[in-house]
Amino acid sequence: MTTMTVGAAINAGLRKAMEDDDKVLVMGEDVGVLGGVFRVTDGLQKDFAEGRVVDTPLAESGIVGTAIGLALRGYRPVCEIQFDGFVYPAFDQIVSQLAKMRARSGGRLALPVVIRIPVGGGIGAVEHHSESNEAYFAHTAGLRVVSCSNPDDAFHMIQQAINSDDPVIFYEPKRRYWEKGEVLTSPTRGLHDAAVLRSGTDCTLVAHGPTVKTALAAAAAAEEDGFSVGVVDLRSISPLDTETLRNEATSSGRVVIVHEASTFVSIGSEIAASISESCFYDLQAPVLRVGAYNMPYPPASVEDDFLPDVDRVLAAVDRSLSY
Amino acid sequence: MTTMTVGAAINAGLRKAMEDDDKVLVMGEDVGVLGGVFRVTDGLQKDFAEGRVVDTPLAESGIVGTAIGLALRGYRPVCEIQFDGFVYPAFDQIVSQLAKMRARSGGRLALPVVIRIPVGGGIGAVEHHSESNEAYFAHTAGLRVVSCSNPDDAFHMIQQAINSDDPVIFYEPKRRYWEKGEVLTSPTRGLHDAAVLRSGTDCTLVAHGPTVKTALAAAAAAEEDGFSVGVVDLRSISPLDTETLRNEATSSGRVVIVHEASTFVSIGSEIAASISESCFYDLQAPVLRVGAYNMPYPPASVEDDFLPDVDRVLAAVDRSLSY
Amino acid sequence: MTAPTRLDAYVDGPRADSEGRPMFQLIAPDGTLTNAGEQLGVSVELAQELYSDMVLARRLDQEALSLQRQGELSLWLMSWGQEAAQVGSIRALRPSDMVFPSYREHAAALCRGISPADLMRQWKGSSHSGWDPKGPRFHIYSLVLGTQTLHATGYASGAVMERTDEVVATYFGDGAASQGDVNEAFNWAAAGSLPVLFFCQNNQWAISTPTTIQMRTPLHVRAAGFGLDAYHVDGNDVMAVHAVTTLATERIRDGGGPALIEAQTYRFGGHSSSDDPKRYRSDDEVAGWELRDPLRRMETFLRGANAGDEFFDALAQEADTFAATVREQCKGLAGADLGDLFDRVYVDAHPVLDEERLAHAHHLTTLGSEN
Amino acid sequence: MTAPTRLDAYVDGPRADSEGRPMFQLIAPDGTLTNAGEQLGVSVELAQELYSDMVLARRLDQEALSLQRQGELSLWLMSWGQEAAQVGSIRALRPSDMVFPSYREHAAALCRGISPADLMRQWKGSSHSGWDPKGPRFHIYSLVLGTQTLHATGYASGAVMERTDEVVATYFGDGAASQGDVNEAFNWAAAGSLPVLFFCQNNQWAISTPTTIQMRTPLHVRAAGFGLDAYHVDGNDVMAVHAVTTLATERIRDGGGPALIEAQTYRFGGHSSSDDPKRYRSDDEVAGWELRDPLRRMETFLRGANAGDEFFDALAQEADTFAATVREQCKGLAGADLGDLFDRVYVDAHPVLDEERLAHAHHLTTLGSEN
Ligand SMILES: Cc1ncc(C[n+]2csc(CCOP(=O)(O)OP(=O)(O)O)c2C)c(N)n1
Ligand SMILES: Cc1ncc(C[n+]2csc(CCOP(=O)(O)OP(=O)(O)O)c2C)c(N)n1
Ligand SMILES: [Mg+2]
Ligand SMILES: [Mg+2]
Repeated sequence: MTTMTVGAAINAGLRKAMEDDDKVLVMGEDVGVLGGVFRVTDGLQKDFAEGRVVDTPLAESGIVGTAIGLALRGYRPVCEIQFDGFVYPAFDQIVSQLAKMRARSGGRLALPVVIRIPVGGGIGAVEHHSESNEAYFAHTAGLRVVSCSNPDDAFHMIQQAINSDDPVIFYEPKRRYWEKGEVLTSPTRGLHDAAVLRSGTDCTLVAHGPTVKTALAAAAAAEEDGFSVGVVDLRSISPLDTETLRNEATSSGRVVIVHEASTFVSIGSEIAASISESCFYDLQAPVLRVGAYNMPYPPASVEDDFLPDVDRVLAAVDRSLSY
Repeated sequence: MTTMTVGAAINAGLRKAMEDDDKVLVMGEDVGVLGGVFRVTDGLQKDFAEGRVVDTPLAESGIVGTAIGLALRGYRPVCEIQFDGFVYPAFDQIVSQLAKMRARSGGRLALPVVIRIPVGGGIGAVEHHSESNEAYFAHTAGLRVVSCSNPDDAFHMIQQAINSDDPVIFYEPKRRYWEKGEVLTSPTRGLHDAAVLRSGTDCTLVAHGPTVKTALAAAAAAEEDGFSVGVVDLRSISPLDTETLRNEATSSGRVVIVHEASTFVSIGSEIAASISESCFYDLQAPVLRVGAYNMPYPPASVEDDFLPDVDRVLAAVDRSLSY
Repeated sequence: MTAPTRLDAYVDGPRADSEGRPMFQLIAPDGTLTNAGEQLGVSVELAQELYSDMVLARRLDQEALSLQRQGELSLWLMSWGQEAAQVGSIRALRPSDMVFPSYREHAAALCRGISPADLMRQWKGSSHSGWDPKGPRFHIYSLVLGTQTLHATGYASGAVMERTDEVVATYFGDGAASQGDVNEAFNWAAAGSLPVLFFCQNNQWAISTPTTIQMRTPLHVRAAGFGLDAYHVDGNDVMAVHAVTTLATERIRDGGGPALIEAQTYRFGGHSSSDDPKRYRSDDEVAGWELRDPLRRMETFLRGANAGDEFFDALAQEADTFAATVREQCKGLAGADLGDLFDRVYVDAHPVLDEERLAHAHHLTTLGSEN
Repeated sequence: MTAPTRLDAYVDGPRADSEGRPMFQLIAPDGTLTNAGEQLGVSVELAQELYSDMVLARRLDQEALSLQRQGELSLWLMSWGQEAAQVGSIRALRPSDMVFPSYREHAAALCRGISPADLMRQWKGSSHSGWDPKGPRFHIYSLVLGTQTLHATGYASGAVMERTDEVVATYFGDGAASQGDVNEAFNWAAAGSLPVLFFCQNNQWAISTPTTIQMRTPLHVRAAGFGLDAYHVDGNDVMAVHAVTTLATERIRDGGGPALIEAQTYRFGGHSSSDDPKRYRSDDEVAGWELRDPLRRMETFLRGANAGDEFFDALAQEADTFAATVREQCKGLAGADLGDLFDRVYVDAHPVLDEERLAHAHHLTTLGSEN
């Protein structure tokens, strides 16, 4: 067990995966000498052969498209998209090719490609650098979508994602890159298992990636006011660990989902729909969603107001409890 | 009042819009001499100046990107995407530019661009030609997303979409292009109003575009079995007419959503989440969803099994009634 | 064949001006040798092989089209007219060279040993693709235009890492060349000096859109600008295509980096069995191209070169047998089974699909019991 | 200035080979006239104007960078080193010519009358863009690389429909040139013969990625392949940039179709205020380019051309005043108000946002009452 930041944990996980399997490649814009704009791939090019850590031309469709070609040849490419808002030029390659290749080939081909995306707001960035676009990929059949929230998961989940024979969109919580935590030697959970970080009898918060910390803070605050509020870290967005969600929802009877993305047609919608269906007789209140207002991510000077914070989460918990 | 097909009604609506405003342009692949692969723009290039009906190079990002440039100059471009599965190369221009330009410019710029997309399955087509991708655009703040299901709406909604100063994704139900119906001289509703096609006291079906007909058939079949099942045609997917949905859900107490898209993180998820919240005390059963299985659209030989049909809808109604 | 150094003199040349290079030809439309053909010589044996390939490919088209008319296929996209471009190029590759086709490369696919059944199942709606690419080293068809050029480019970068002397070939059309992906692939392959052969069948049309709307300069001129080794060939002259492809692939194998071949050809039929080309192009234009039919010219050449009736008779018989096979294989194609598909979306288990597989099976049972 | 016919002789030339054309220069790095400069002559008056623009632009960078260090700006992307490329080109356009910049075109923006405040607000996090494009005919910055080149292309097709003699200019970097969108724009503009001027500031780097990774041939060679009228210029020679842009735009206005200018320049600073360029490039490289500093060369030239101390003193004073304005304007920039933004997403009313506006306002009230 060692202590490291989320960013360093992903770096260590990549390194481990590259050591374990020489078919693992890292590719993307500025991932080599620079080590990526967040330094997540720092030192990898130096320590592995250059061909295994590739600075690519500046073209996201090209990154994913060539990664597909490499995967068809037996490699396991890990692509970095520099910022969430720059994944869209690759959308066609992701949605029509990466996601569908196995089905299109009648199950003959597999594309073990990982696409790493630093996601979300909270770092004072300019436009297109703070987006939460999980819903697009979660809605796309053929992909797996995961989201880590802490160093231990960061370290293990990146390796599990690389080991997956299916394509995985791997979200990294940008504003949590520098947060420290303990990393265990072996993984405690599978890639697609949710984690119950705390159990609650009054209400359950469901979060993933950057909002897990917010949810934990809100739960702690609620506890001071005498309420028992649980927190589930989804970890996997597609597939969802519906069993864990159902169990927690059933036992608390109240659920509030917290994510940075806009709520309209979102992961929150899916969880609310699914829990409302599976726990119909057990819910004391409707499932509530706390997320972005349905507008493009605003200028940084207002992002603190915009991002779901403890106050907005607690307000939703109050509302839930009022039913 | 005249009778025409859905395809002809869109053609007539485009013609009317072009006559009314010479800033309206039609552009896309094969929309000129050929009149589009579905002949929706048939005859327009002949009857208007060539510059107003433009056969473009084969590049969807180019189509949307240049339409944005034209809109910045005061035009109202109507872009045709040849098939649903070919919109993804334009995804970045749609999501980062078209949708966000107004917000990015602090409300100074407007982009009155319409993107027409023939959508859905049921015509025995090969891969990429039968997709239902409304959820991607509905999740995108800054866009409006509508879906017509009959000739009257086709005729009026395309004009309303063109008149909108905001960008509109306009879905056309491919397998209904050849169905006939009456077209009134004036529109009966606003672009974003849902239509209650029949009221039901036992259950309400919510559909849009191609599945409206399926829902109506299911409701008729249920009536024969003695159940009063209503049908709401959403018409607008973003924004949703939540008031109408709430009213119908409240009065019947049971809702089943029917769409061709996969259900995971879908329009159905959003409607289920929203109704479950707003009608918490009024629902007799959880909101159920009938949609595609979460796989890429399958080969045509199984599409009849794959598409939500009357049987699957009735099974869901049964399930709803069993609560 | 002649020494490549000799071929160079004919094939290389200026390509920067907007007109581009004249297209290389060995056999003229009337079946006589061109000047280059005279100088370089043409192997009659090879000509017979390639001609046979073309005849079978055309026969597949004819049969498939009539099967479509009979309702046995939902759709068919003809390679009719483009046989020389496809056969000449694929036969110049090594069988070990990987190929990423678009969707009209039936003639090339047949040369790689892909069966008519496997070629037709996609267009019958039985599956989304027909074959396992690993055997024939021929990837499944890509219908989203141009996407396959990036897959080829990535695949080729693997070849460089492994220090093989493979060439990775990719086919695409004049229309597809307007897509961002294709240009990203040109650039990526050029910047990385990757062993990719970009093969454009410029059949003059992208559905109803002529090349004049797609581009200002010939594609081989554009390609040269990216730093690709670029060639211009008469795509209806199978010997010329073969010669140029041989030269281009030799240079690629020698480490020269990627190349592009622009083959001028013509789509004799509609874009697909659903298209009516009379809506957008003139009979005169078609008639003009018919004079340049790749098969007719080779037949005349071969008859002139004394390939006897025996050869043609044997071939005609082979084609008839093949046609019967095509019909039989088509009729034997079964539809898909939705239940099977749930297992073919992901490699590893997936709870959502597992649940849906059960729901679907349950639904079928319920339906069955109701009826 | 000299007659364009004279300039042609220096500017046009072969560009097909992988090396491309030599870059056009009027003033050498040491401030002396080149051979072309001698022959064609250089207007000292124009030189003074352009030099003044450059000095102010550099001053903006210096001030903004130190404001960023003081925490007054979140981020700053410097045009430092690229002043000549920007000033020389924008000043050769007509004020009525629309411009679609990327995100580093502060020097160009200043020439279009955009205030420092408007340039800085985006980097303070106050807004996503600083100005209304209609006045300065300068579109808001585009941060998603290359997207603006298609906007420019569409805008230019409107100019053709309206039969104006506008030129639509768009700026982008060497890295952005690898994007599909940029290549689609080259092709689209060329195929349609649209009045677009593509202006690439090749500053040798895309963050840490050198141009050698982006492309095999110089961009002006690639552009010529698409059928663009392509130019290669020393982007650190403001007079040469001005002359080449003047020639290119005249040809565009004459109906010659789109052009591309590749300006060789250098980003003296990091990619942004957050970047540490020492991680990926050598001090030697930077030192080499410092000898080619666009301002220093013009100062030497102007001193040689007898622009007196008066001119330099007045300019220094203007720059100091300007610097004070920059600081003042920056500190005066207010943050945004989230409440206002709900109205700026759609033109027409939108129920979801209406509801959220109320929810947000309500939330603020509740918070207020709790505290
Ligand atoms: C991205 C994308 N856009 C549109 C289409 C629809 N479409 C299919 S084929 C075709 C024309 C292709 O022309 P070309 O590339 O010249 O190939 P050809 O059909 O002539 O062989 C079009 C527009 C598509 N398949 N993919
Ligand atoms: C589509 C997209 N991908 C990635 C980025 C992140 N990014 C911002 S600037 C930059 C480098 C751009 O280099 P270049 O085009 O040469 O312009 P320069 O910064 O040198 O002016 C990158 C990779 C982006 N803004 N947009
Ligand atoms: Mg073609
Ligand atoms: Mg650069």
